[in-house]
Amino acid sequence: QDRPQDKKIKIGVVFDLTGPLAGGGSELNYVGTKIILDHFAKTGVEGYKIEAVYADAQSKPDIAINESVRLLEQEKVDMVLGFFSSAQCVPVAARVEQLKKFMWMTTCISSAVFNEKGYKYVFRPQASGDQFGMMTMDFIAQNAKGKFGKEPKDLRVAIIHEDGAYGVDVSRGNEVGAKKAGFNVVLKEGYSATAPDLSALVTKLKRAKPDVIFHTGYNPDITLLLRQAREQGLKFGALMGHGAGYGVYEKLKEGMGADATYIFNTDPISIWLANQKTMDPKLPAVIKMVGEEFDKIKPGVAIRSAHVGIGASNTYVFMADVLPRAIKKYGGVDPDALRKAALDTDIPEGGTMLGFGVKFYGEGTPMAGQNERSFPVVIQYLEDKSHVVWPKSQAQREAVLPLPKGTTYSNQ
Amino acid sequence: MLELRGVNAGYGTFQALFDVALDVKAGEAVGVIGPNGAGKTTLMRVISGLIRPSRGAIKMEGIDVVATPAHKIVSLGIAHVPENRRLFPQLTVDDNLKMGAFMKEARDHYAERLEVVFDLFPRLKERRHQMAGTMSGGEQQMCAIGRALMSNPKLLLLDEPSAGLAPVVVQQVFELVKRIRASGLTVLIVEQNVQQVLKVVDRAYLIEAGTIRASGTSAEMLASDTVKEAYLGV
Amino acid sequence: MLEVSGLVKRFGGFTAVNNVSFKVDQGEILGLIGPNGSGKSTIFNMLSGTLAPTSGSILFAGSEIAGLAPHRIINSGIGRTFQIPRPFRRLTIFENVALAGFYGQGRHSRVKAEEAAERSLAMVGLPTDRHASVDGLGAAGLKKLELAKALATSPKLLLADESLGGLDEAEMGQAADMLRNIRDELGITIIWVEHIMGVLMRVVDRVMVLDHGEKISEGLPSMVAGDPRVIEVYLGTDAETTQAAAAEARRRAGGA
Amino acid sequence: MIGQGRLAAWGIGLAALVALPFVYRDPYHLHILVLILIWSFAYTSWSMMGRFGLVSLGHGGFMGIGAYVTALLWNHLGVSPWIGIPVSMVAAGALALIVGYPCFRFRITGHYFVLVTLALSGIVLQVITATRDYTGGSLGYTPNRASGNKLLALQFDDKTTWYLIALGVWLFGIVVWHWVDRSMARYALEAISEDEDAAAAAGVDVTAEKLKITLLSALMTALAGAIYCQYQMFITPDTVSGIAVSLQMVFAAIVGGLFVSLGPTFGAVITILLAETLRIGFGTKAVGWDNLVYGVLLVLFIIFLPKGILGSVLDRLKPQRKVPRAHEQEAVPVARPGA
Amino acid sequence: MQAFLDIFDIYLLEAVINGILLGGVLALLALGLNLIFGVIDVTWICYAELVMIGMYGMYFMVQYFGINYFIAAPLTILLVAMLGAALHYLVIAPLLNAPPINQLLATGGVLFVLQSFATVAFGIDFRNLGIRLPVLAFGDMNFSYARLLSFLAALVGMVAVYLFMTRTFTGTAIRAISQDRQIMALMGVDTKRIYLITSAIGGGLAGLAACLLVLQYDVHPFVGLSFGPITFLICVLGGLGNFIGGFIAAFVFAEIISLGGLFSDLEWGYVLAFAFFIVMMFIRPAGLLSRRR
Ligand SMILES: Nc1ncnc2c1ncn2[C@@H]1O[C@H](COP(=O)(O)OP(=O)(O)OP(=O)(O)O)[C@@H](O)[C@H]1O
Ligand SMILES: Nc1ncnc2c1ncn2[C@@H]1O[C@H](COP(=O)(O)OP(=O)(O)OP(=O)(O)O)[C@@H](O)[C@H]1O
Ligand SMILES: [Mg+2]
Ligand SMILES: [Mg+2]
Repeated sequence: QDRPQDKKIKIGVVFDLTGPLAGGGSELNYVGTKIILDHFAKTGVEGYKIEAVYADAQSKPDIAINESVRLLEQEKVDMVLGFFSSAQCVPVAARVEQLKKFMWMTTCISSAVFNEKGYKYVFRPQASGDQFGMMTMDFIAQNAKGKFGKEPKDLRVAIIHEDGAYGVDVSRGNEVGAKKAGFNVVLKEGYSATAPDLSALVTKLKRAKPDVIFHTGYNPDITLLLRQAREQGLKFGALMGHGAGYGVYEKLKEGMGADATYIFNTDPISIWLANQKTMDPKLPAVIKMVGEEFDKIKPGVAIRSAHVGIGASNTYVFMADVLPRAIKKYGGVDPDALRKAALDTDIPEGGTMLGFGVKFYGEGTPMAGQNERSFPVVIQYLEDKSHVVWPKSQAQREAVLPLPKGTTYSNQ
Repeated sequence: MLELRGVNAGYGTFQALFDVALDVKAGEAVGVIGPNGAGKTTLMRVISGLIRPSRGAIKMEGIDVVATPAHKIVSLGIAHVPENRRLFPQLTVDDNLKMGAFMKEARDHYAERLEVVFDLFPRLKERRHQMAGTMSGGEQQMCAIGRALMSNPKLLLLDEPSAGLAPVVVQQVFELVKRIRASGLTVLIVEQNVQQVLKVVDRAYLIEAGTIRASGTSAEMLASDTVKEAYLGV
Repeated sequence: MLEVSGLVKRFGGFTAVNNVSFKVDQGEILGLIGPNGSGKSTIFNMLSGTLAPTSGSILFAGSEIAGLAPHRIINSGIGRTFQIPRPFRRLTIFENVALAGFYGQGRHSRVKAEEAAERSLAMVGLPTDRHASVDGLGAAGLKKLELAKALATSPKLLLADESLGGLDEAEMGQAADMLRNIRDELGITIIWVEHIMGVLMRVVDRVMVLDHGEKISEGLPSMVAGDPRVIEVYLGTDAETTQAAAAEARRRAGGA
Repeated sequence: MIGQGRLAAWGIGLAALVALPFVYRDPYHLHILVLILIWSFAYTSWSMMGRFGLVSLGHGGFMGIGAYVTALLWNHLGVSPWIGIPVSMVAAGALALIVGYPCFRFRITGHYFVLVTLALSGIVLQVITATRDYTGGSLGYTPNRASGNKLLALQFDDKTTWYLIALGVWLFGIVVWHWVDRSMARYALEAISEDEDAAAAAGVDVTAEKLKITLLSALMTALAGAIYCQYQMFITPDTVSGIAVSLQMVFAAIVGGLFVSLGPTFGAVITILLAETLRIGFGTKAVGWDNLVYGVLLVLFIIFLPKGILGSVLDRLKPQRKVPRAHEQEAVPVARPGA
Repeated sequence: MQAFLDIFDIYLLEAVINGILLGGVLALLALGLNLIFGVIDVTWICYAELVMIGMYGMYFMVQYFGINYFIAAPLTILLVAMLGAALHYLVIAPLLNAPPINQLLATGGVLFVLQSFATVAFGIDFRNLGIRLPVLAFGDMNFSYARLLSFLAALVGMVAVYLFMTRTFTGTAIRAISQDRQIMALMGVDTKRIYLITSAIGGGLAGLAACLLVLQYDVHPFVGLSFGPITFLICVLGGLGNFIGGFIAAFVFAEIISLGGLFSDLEWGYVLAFAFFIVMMFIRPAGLLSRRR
């Protein structure tokens, strides 16, 4: 019924703006996504107007389902985009696929979203959680000898995680990685991110005496755990975080002060840290624009969280690459055109703001819809800045490992 | 001492008292008798401020009771022993008595008053740490009267103090009423036990369907045909 | 029909009922009197199962009922009223009684229950109108309702706790007559707790007196009324009027 | 007795409800309707015992068991929901009996009952979370999509089918409500809620009567949980179990009106529509305001319409009847827990 | 066997002591609720949300306005006390004659209101006071001052409230008011005043809890949910209105959570604690300290 002159694509965007996940990073993703969508709304894409309809999932999966259904069926959006929590993506993706609508996930890193599901209309440019987990293990494995002076089998590692889709997935990657590296896993345990007290977990960690702790959590569980760890005198050699709560340095700093230094975090690289040389030449300007807009919305933030960039970059890939192709090559914005355009995506390594490339696993593969070229990086917080320390190709400086003597948690 | 003029009162839309006028002079014992549901309890409640008259005047020693907030009426010297005792069942006897001495003027004399009450009811002293709700009816009645006496009142309102009590205790209660008034206290007492109550009061009012039907000295009342036919069922 | 032996009830360290034994015969009205707190209501509570005895045995119609759940006791043929009326205010008068008729007779038949309700209401003189609300009842009405509920359970033994408290003298007379009618017409055995001696003595066949949880006297009304111990702890100066009432009752019974 | 007029009204209303999805096909609105019907049934199930003063905060637990047991049986053992649902109901019923029996036997009432049942739903929530290897923990759980017979798997893509199923279940709830309302058991339960001793003295087996209604209520709530799971094809501990869900039931039932059959349904309509409209109305522009308004409205409803919206409205329509207030009763009962 | 014996190490002792310290936190929380819920029999289901508001109060005063902690604390207590009084005046007072369940629901509505008010006013960010108290170390065991402080505050608060409730006339009136409100006027008691005093004290205790909790926990709009239910259970487990019982119950609960969490997943600690609560309700319905019937 749309007449040609007002051709437009209506995009439903769902993030958590209230509830625990909002502070865990969802809201920052939303900000990044919105900056990009607003940017494209000014110009339109290939003659199509861009109209975004935003919804708040309130950190609850059932609301996420309801809102997605409402956007698709009531607001008649052409596709849905966004989603932070894997707990929401799992059911929503199933719904969307059932309705044969198109879905572009910016975050939701759990591999459970795709694993053997055989989706056709659901795509995720983001790295999956187990990749995060394996990445940190790989990093430690490469440094066990050099930095810890230990054979891998003597290196004691503890894996703890919040028990949501995200934490479970990452910890699974941790486990696989640990096995591969031959580490001695002294503790593996999940907990609910809303647990009011974690002192029992800290005691267990103390008993296990790990050299390295691999932790996946949101907030406030991270600050709670680390505060109780300090109070109970937990000592270790390194703390490896995996995105989410660890990606929000502001909060770590606020909760732990100087102790936030030396913490590692695994995430897609922050777009402001990525190696701009390999990128498409258009991108540095976009990165700058996102940074400026972000500072307008949230003035005075010391380290711009990687979450902003995740939302921005992954949305940008869709708007700048997939959507134009769908319109030009496949003649519109219906789910099938979008799907074909997405499957055609072929951005080389280093080609996105996040430093990785984009190419989706095709139909018939176990992870159909997942980006096969994405990877996270390991960063370390030093002097209130984040520095990429792994993988070698992206590294900006040498990691400080293990924790220097005299710092609060140091076991030296 | 106490003076009611043209008092109307009720519950919601239901009117229970119609133009009641009543006087109690200092040192007197006055009875109020009447059948079930006549409005006797309502009368007591109106005096002690538990419910407010819709019309009419109530004066205690010249002070306007109607204009006094309910919780200040005790300070005027009016203590009310409510129907069915209404103790605090889960407080001890001691604490119930303490509540009776809540208002400022009484707190200062708490210890003395406690002595007086325990003298009057030695049983209460024995049971001072028992929960009031677990005591028997008679014990509870003692506690209720004791509680009222804690505020050192000038006028004591007793609503059916003998209800449900053993004969000896009933006699004791009436003895008590005599002793209380001998100690200079003024008493207004509602009773079903007409024969008995008329023995201890100086005057009495007969109330029926919310209006005063008759009044007079005890002797007059006992002799009155109205009382006999309307109330004693003789 | 009821045989109680060695009944004891303790609350914490306090003994409310101490080693009480008695018998009640079929068709008898037994008066149970005693000072406040002497344990009368507590005995009722044990007989009706509301409280479990600390020790002792209660044989009713040949079977032991001590410690049984209250509904089982009610179903086996004991009905009771409460000292302070406990109506169900969210039900109508009729429903109050029909409920007792339905569950109390142990047969669970709705038709029978409604019949029983009508019968009982008529017996105590309350309206059998199905929509009348309990709120309309005064003190006397509530006492009658208690009685009607107890009757609707088709008891063989009725425990009436202070049915007269709060009634005026005219109503007391009616209530006493009613209890006697219940015994005479329905053949229901009654234990009656009451403090109003003038009325009680006129109706009961036998009296038992409790003090401090112990039985201190038992026998014919006139005998008990003359017992110095009873006079001391319970009757006081009422002894004369009580004796007079008892004597009068005996004269009437003899004359009849 | 239902009068002729009432009967006719019910008939017409029902016919209209059945016909609705065939004339009005907006899928989102149907989705909301299905949710309303399922929750209405859950709230009605709660009100079954709630109206008798048995305020349970454990129904989140029963609902969670209904949903999770059904889904777990299907995923792990391949048991069809047609068998899984009854099994889950039995499980919930058994739990209700295990907790209910001592509660009623030992006279746990009022606040105590509320909190014991609150602990119960806390337990169910934590157990679901703690057995994360099977239940997916707080991540939530998805029943496997059926590859074969959809009917056998009780999975339908069609909203109309679900609407009709939900309607049927809801209607079943209303019928059971009326059945209880007109039974002698209602008298007994009303009596028990006022005075247990007096009820026992009227011959009522207090423990048994309370157990029966609790069992019924738990069974129905478990059914609601299972149906919810089959419809949404996704459950998390927080949406079908736990204290929050229990509170949600209590809220809606009371806001709608506990003492009329359609009260809980009305409560579901009001609360769900209110939450939806407020959320959509405020959108992402005024984050958090929707719940703020929702909360304020709830408080106002409860203060000014204590018998629930529907209850109060029906009351206005009926001639005035004096409402007794507990505190006006002259006798002050000694409330000793367990005494 | 050896594995079993390994459990009895210094870490077990640490867990036990941590349980005691967590107990201090819970006891502190339960104190005010016990007054409101246990004594005057009014249900504030939003009690933990009052604590949450108090925590925000502390946060803003200390972080934003740079007020000294020890000056901010009394101000916060006052603030929450006023909030408690307002809650009573606006929500509870109109419902005093309604069934208790309606109070529960209305304050449940307030719970929503407070949560979303915090979301709207303070945002969804997790806030942290940033005060890092020193740690007390005994060899391999460490204890936080923040928790020791809560423990002490709970102890002192409990004794103070107990004495107030039993020794003073006002305290006795507070205990009496839930049993027969109508006749309080006959005692010369202004019921409105007693309710306001009690609500203010209850609120003030919530404020006190807030001042100490904010040292240990991040504040966010949903922080109340982690503590609300458990606080209610503690009040009941200790015996409603029994302050000493509530104090002890908090420790029992905390130990179960702490030790349960040490032996298995953290959730099992809670499962155990809840199950223990239910069982205790059957064995000792009137609270831990009640004498057996
Ligand atoms: N709280 C109340 N609400 C409504 N009506 C009431 C209330 N209390 C009493 N009434 C009504 O007011 C009238 C007078 O009652 P009141 O209690 O004063 O009588 P009474 O003379 O004390 O009777 P009794 O001898 O039974 O104690 C009665 O008809 C009664 O039904
Ligand atoms: N649940 C209880 N806990 C403790 N003591 C109790 C309990 N119930 C009753 N008592 C005590 O047991 C004694 C007997 O009480 P009971 O009610 O049987 O007396 P009663 O003979 O019926 O008195 P009344 O004539 O006043 O009704 C009283 O001293 C009472 O305080
Ligand atoms: Mg009266
Ligand atoms: Mg008695």
